[in-house]
Amino acid sequence: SSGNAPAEPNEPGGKEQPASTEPIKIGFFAPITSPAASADGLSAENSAKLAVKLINEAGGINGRKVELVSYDDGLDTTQAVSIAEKLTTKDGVVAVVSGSYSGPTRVAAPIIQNAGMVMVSAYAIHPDVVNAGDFIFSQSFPGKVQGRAGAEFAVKTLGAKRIAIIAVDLDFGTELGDSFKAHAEANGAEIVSYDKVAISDNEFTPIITKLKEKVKPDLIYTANYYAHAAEVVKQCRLQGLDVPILGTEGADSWQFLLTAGDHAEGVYITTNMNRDDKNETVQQYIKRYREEYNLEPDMVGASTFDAFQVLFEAIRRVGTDPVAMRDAIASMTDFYTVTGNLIRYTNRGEAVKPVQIQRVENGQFHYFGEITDLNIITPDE
Amino acid sequence: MGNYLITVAVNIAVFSLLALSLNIIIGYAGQSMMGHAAFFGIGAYTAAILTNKGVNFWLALLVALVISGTLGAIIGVISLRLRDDFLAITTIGINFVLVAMFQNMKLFGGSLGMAVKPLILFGKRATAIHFLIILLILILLVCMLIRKMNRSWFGLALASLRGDEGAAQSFGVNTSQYKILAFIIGTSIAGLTGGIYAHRMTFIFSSSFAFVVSISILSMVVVGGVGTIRGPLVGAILLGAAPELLRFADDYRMILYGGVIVLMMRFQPQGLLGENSFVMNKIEKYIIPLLKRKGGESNA
Amino acid sequence: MREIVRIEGLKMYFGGLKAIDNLDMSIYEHETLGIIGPNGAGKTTLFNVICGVYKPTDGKIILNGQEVQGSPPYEMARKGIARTFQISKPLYDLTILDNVVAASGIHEYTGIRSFFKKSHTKEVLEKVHDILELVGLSEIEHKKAREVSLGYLRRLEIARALATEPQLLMLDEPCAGLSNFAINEITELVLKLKEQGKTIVLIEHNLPITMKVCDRIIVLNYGQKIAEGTPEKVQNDKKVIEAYLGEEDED
Amino acid sequence: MLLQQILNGIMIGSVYALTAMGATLIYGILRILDIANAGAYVAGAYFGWYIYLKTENLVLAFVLSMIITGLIGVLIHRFIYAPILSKPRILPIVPLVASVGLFTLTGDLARLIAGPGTKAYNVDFGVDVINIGKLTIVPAWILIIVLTALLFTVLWLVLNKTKLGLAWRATAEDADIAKAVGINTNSAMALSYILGYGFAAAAGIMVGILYNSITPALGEVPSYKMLSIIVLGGLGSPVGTVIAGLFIGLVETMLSAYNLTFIPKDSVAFVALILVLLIKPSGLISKTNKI
Amino acid sequence: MLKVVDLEVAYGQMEVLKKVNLEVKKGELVSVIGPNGAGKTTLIKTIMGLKDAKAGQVLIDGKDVLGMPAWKRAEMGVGYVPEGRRVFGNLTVEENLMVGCYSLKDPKRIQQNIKRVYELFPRLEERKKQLARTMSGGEQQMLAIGRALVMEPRLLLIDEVSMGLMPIMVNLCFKVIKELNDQGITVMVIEQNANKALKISHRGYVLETGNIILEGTVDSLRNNDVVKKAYLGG
Ligand SMILES: Nc1ncnc2c1ncn2[C@@H]1O[C@H](COP(=O)(O)OP(=O)(O)OP(=O)(O)O)[C@@H](O)[C@H]1O
Ligand SMILES: Nc1ncnc2c1ncn2[C@@H]1O[C@H](COP(=O)(O)OP(=O)(O)OP(=O)(O)O)[C@@H](O)[C@H]1O
Ligand SMILES: [Mg+2]
Ligand SMILES: [Mg+2]
Repeated sequence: SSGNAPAEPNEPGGKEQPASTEPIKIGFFAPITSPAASADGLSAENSAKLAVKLINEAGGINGRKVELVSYDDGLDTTQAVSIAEKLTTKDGVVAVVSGSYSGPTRVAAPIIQNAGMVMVSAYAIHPDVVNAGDFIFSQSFPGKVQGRAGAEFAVKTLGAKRIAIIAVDLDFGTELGDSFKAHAEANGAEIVSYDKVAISDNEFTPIITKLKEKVKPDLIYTANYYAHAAEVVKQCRLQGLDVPILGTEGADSWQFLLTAGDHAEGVYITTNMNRDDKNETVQQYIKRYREEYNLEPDMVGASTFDAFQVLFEAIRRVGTDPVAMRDAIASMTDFYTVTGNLIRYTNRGEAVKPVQIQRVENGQFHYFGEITDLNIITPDE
Repeated sequence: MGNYLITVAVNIAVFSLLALSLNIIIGYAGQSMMGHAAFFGIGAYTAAILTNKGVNFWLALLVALVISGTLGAIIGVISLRLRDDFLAITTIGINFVLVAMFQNMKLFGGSLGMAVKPLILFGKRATAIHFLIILLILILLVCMLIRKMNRSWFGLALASLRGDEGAAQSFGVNTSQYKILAFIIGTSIAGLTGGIYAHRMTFIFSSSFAFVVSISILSMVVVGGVGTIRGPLVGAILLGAAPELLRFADDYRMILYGGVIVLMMRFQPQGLLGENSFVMNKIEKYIIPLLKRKGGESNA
Repeated sequence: MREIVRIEGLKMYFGGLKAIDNLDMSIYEHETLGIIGPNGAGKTTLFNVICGVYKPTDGKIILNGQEVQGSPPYEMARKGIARTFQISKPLYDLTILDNVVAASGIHEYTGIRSFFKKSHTKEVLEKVHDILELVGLSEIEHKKAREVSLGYLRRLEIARALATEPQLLMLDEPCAGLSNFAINEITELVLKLKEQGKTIVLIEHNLPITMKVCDRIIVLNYGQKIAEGTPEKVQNDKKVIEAYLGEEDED
Repeated sequence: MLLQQILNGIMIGSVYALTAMGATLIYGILRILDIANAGAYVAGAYFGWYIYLKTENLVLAFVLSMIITGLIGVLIHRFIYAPILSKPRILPIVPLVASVGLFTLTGDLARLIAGPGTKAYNVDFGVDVINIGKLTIVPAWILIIVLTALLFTVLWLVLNKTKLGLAWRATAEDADIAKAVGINTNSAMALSYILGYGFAAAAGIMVGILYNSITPALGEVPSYKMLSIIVLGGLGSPVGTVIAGLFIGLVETMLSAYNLTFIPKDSVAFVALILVLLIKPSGLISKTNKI
Repeated sequence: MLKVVDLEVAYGQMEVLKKVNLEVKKGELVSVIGPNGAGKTTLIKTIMGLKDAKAGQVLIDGKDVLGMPAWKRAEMGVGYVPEGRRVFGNLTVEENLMVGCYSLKDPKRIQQNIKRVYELFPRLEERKKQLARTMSGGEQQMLAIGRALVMEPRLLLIDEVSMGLMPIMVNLCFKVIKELNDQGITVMVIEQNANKALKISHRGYVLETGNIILEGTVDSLRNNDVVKKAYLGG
């Protein structure tokens, strides 16, 4: 049901015009002008455009073209609220993709839910996003799952016993770090230190000196975005701390490789995209993204692209009626996208999909392994 | 009015209150307050924590007002010891430290932010329009308050203190007392606004109260016109709506925003509607005589 | 004659500098006391200490039998001591009128309560207009203090001091920067106030004026009293001539 | 470990001092809290990166970028700050708001022109690290120390051994009278901006090399952190800035080294600032009126 | 040396100087007197280049200097003692004097000139390390005069010499000005103490509400009834 949304005359998609040839509008927002994170915003926006372009090249959905209604949220929750209102009441979109971080996504979700419209969040990690209601889905697995998978890999595959965590002091680092810690400890490893670092900080030498000389871990887990992850890696190596380093999807970016340079060799990350996947969808996305933008695709872009795939698939199956779309997505199973096989959605709207382990070899991310154990990759329901 | 417009109006209304209240400290009392958003945040978190615990919304607002006002009083006391630019930076510092606390302490939801129990009014969940009404009433009240202040000895005390502390003391103004009072009034209104904002957003993050927000509030006051009532209102309307108004500029949005502020300061540092500004001079020259001729009387 | 202010063993040191050094003196009701002395003798500092701007290094200031040294300036003002500043301190952004109205509110600045009391009432304006008339500022009362020439700012100082209705009026070089004509006006004014029974302390380098209006003169040098007495007596004091007056001019 | 941590602290502190040096100069002279100086830092880092990309010559990158950024500073002063400051009795927050506008503008210009993604200097120093006993030193650190010392010396000489220092202070206090005693206030101020913005550019390049990464957001942290360092060090005194920078660097390091993260490292500078100001309202270095 | 032709100056809409004509010949000492608000300070500021004129000319050494920045005029040898002291309060006494020497190159001469000022006003030497803003009113006035003297001006503009000075010092200052003038420095002085000013001057002008209403030799002015009544204290 659509909650108690105010009755608006032009309630989107409410009355489906039969066999319309009008383009299908899909709303989208990402942080573009915000200085803080605009590289991710650009990846997301590029991929959104690419997704629309590719579907239109293929003739649209059921004969109807797709049109993107895209906004810049400036990484500002206040603006996100306005955008959500505009998308739901003025723009005539049938569904929304969030290509933004947790803050804007989190405040937009209840508004979109109340308007009875579907939103798929591409990569926001905040656990509360999907709690806004049954119309809100997360394209990727939640942070808890990724942290758990990381711990599983670190302890079981790499045999780590004494692990140091360095996590960014945001929802991203907290979600991943805490769940990693819990699962690693449950599996008998010891978390020998847990340092939170501010997003504004990029100097970790003091922490790393401490790790090297006092804590002496046998693995470092870094739950950071690419810039910080690169710094952790670089500074560890420069200080001569040569233990394995496990990163997260936050490091899944060409920018990580660029900044860390040679020091990145051998670093593992958990992420949702497998660049070595032979699957055609994956390779086509990578190829077309490079062609269109002359940039390397990353996890943020791939996740955004896939959020659109989920919507496209739903529309293809049931048309643009929001309730039907919601039900179609909720019941989707084994839907293969750039970020792997979407096994199913939980009742809270979180995706169940394998967690990829990638490793840096010769300056590129490559397939190293995959966590598919359903006990680990299924989010709490 | 569509929901979208109401939402934008709510944002503007929130900023109007913040700008009006900051103007009491900066424009009337002449104190360099650069961390106004921190008090906005204190109010927001206080009210949110309380209503989440089941306290009545209005009571929570009152407590938010009192707590932020109390903290404002502390800043006021600190301000007595510091010169102008030191005070500016100290308040920036307080903004950072408080945001760091919001970000780190479990009490404030830590880095995950804090969900706020939606406001129920008359048995129904409050929507944007309800908040707009509450905010508009408050704006009206605050404007009346400031107007009253300007005509009272209180206003004259602030003007004296702003003009020359030595002189003010020489005719009996306890400048310390009035500085502190100005801080209390300004910050408690900010706190009250924060409490409303939190319930409007139903979710608050530390970043909504960061230094950049203080700077945008400050910009509104200065762009509109310091030391007037109309100034902060117009500043809040223009800059508050700017993110939406400038959507046409797309990628150049922030550049336009920054550029407009720079140009404003360069050519109209007294603000758009400040005393002696281009617009006000034109109004005085053309519009006021017109009104006088037509209306017969006009208030000075 | 009643003693309004008594100063005992007053010292005001700035680091090693003794701006006032062990000064004893009194100010009596209804008198006009002149304070003169070389530049840097400590006259303005004495005013500042009496008015509470500086806390004295040592010594007592007794106002109407009460020790008041160290009280803040606003309290001293409320206790009835008004002063003008040697270097004018107008409220530049306010009009001349508002400057004086502000000063006339001396007993209204009661904190939050002052919020609820209107400032520009009829009575206040009447009173202020009288004062402006008295010091010759009526014509420019609506000008901002910033737009007014120095001479008028000096008069504004006096107007503000008068607006506080003090029992003791302390004028720091009221005639400096004034034209001859204006000086005469101010002299008249001081004489008039004197007639009304006001107690006045006057610092003034314009000797003819000082001699004309003062009943008694104290001469300071290096923070110490070097002479005291009637104008005639002081004028002929050797030390005063040497340090301050110089050899008599031709006229 | 302690020795290494002290070394780390000194390094971090030097970066802070270096970053704040340009703004210190401008603050010391004009009493403008010039947040736009952090914009110069970003611009300088990008200019330097581009020049280095094209020429592979690091010295050239530093020098050219400093000159270009410095000249931009002159224009900004000439067309924005100078007219603002020449207006009578302007509120002190007006230049500050203008500088915030400028900073917003530069950050987003950098994004539009260079793109939001990371750029890397990839400077090759020949060696990765230098080990002396148990101490590990990264070559970029040596460069930082040298650069900080160099800029500090230049600044100190200009302020103490030339008439310029005095002219600056006089102009800041009363520009009209300064003109009347024969100071060409325009060129004196222009020089202060060349130095202030040039220094910021050098700092931007240096930090870009150290972290091998520049983004449009590079100036965010310096934009406020430098303010606290300037004030902590007293009113725009270069000595004070260096001491305050080192102090903050060391405190931050020790806090992370010994797990004393009860306050976020980020706000250490401000907590220190507030504490110091409460105890000593004139800042760490209290010869406040001298630059 | 200095010639002001049909000078008009206004603050916004308000005309303050209306077609003022005035001349100070080389080697002359000229005083300008007038009531408060007459526009004396405005006149001197315009000559110095600190206030823009609306119309007219200011000629220094025959050259129209309107539009020329103040520092160039200072370099031409114009010294200025501003009204109300305006010393650099956050600089020490000595630094104030050093700033005064800004246009001089030779360090020896700078030392010499500063020394001369110290001899003139020993109080300044006593307090050379004191911040100017903590000096007493009269001390600041001495400093302002000293600051103009150290630069070896050829033309000296003084806005109110005697303000705040003790009688001994007033006499001294007038004596010094006279001496400087005797040494060949051209001086224009604005002064409220018309008696003293006219005594040392060659010629004088009376400025009232923006108009020169009288001019002439000192003797002619001193015997003028208007002047006698309004400025010489009757
Ligand atoms: N805050 C201060 N710090 C240091 N010295 C000071 C301070 N205030 C005043 N002085 C010094 O104390 C002495 C007395 O100053 P004061 O202003 O009282 O002199 P005055 O008698 O009023 O002189 P004038 O006639 O010139 O106004 C002066 O030498 C002055 O330099
Ligand atoms: N900044 C200003 N803005 C507007 N009007 C001004 C300004 N400065 C001066 N005036 C006006 O210009 C007129 C002349 O002022 P000026 O200061 O030149 O007088 P003055 O002859 O020097 O007087 P005084 O003897 O009092 O110093 C006065 O009427 C004054 O009100
Ligand atoms: Mg004095
Ligand atoms: Mg004058």
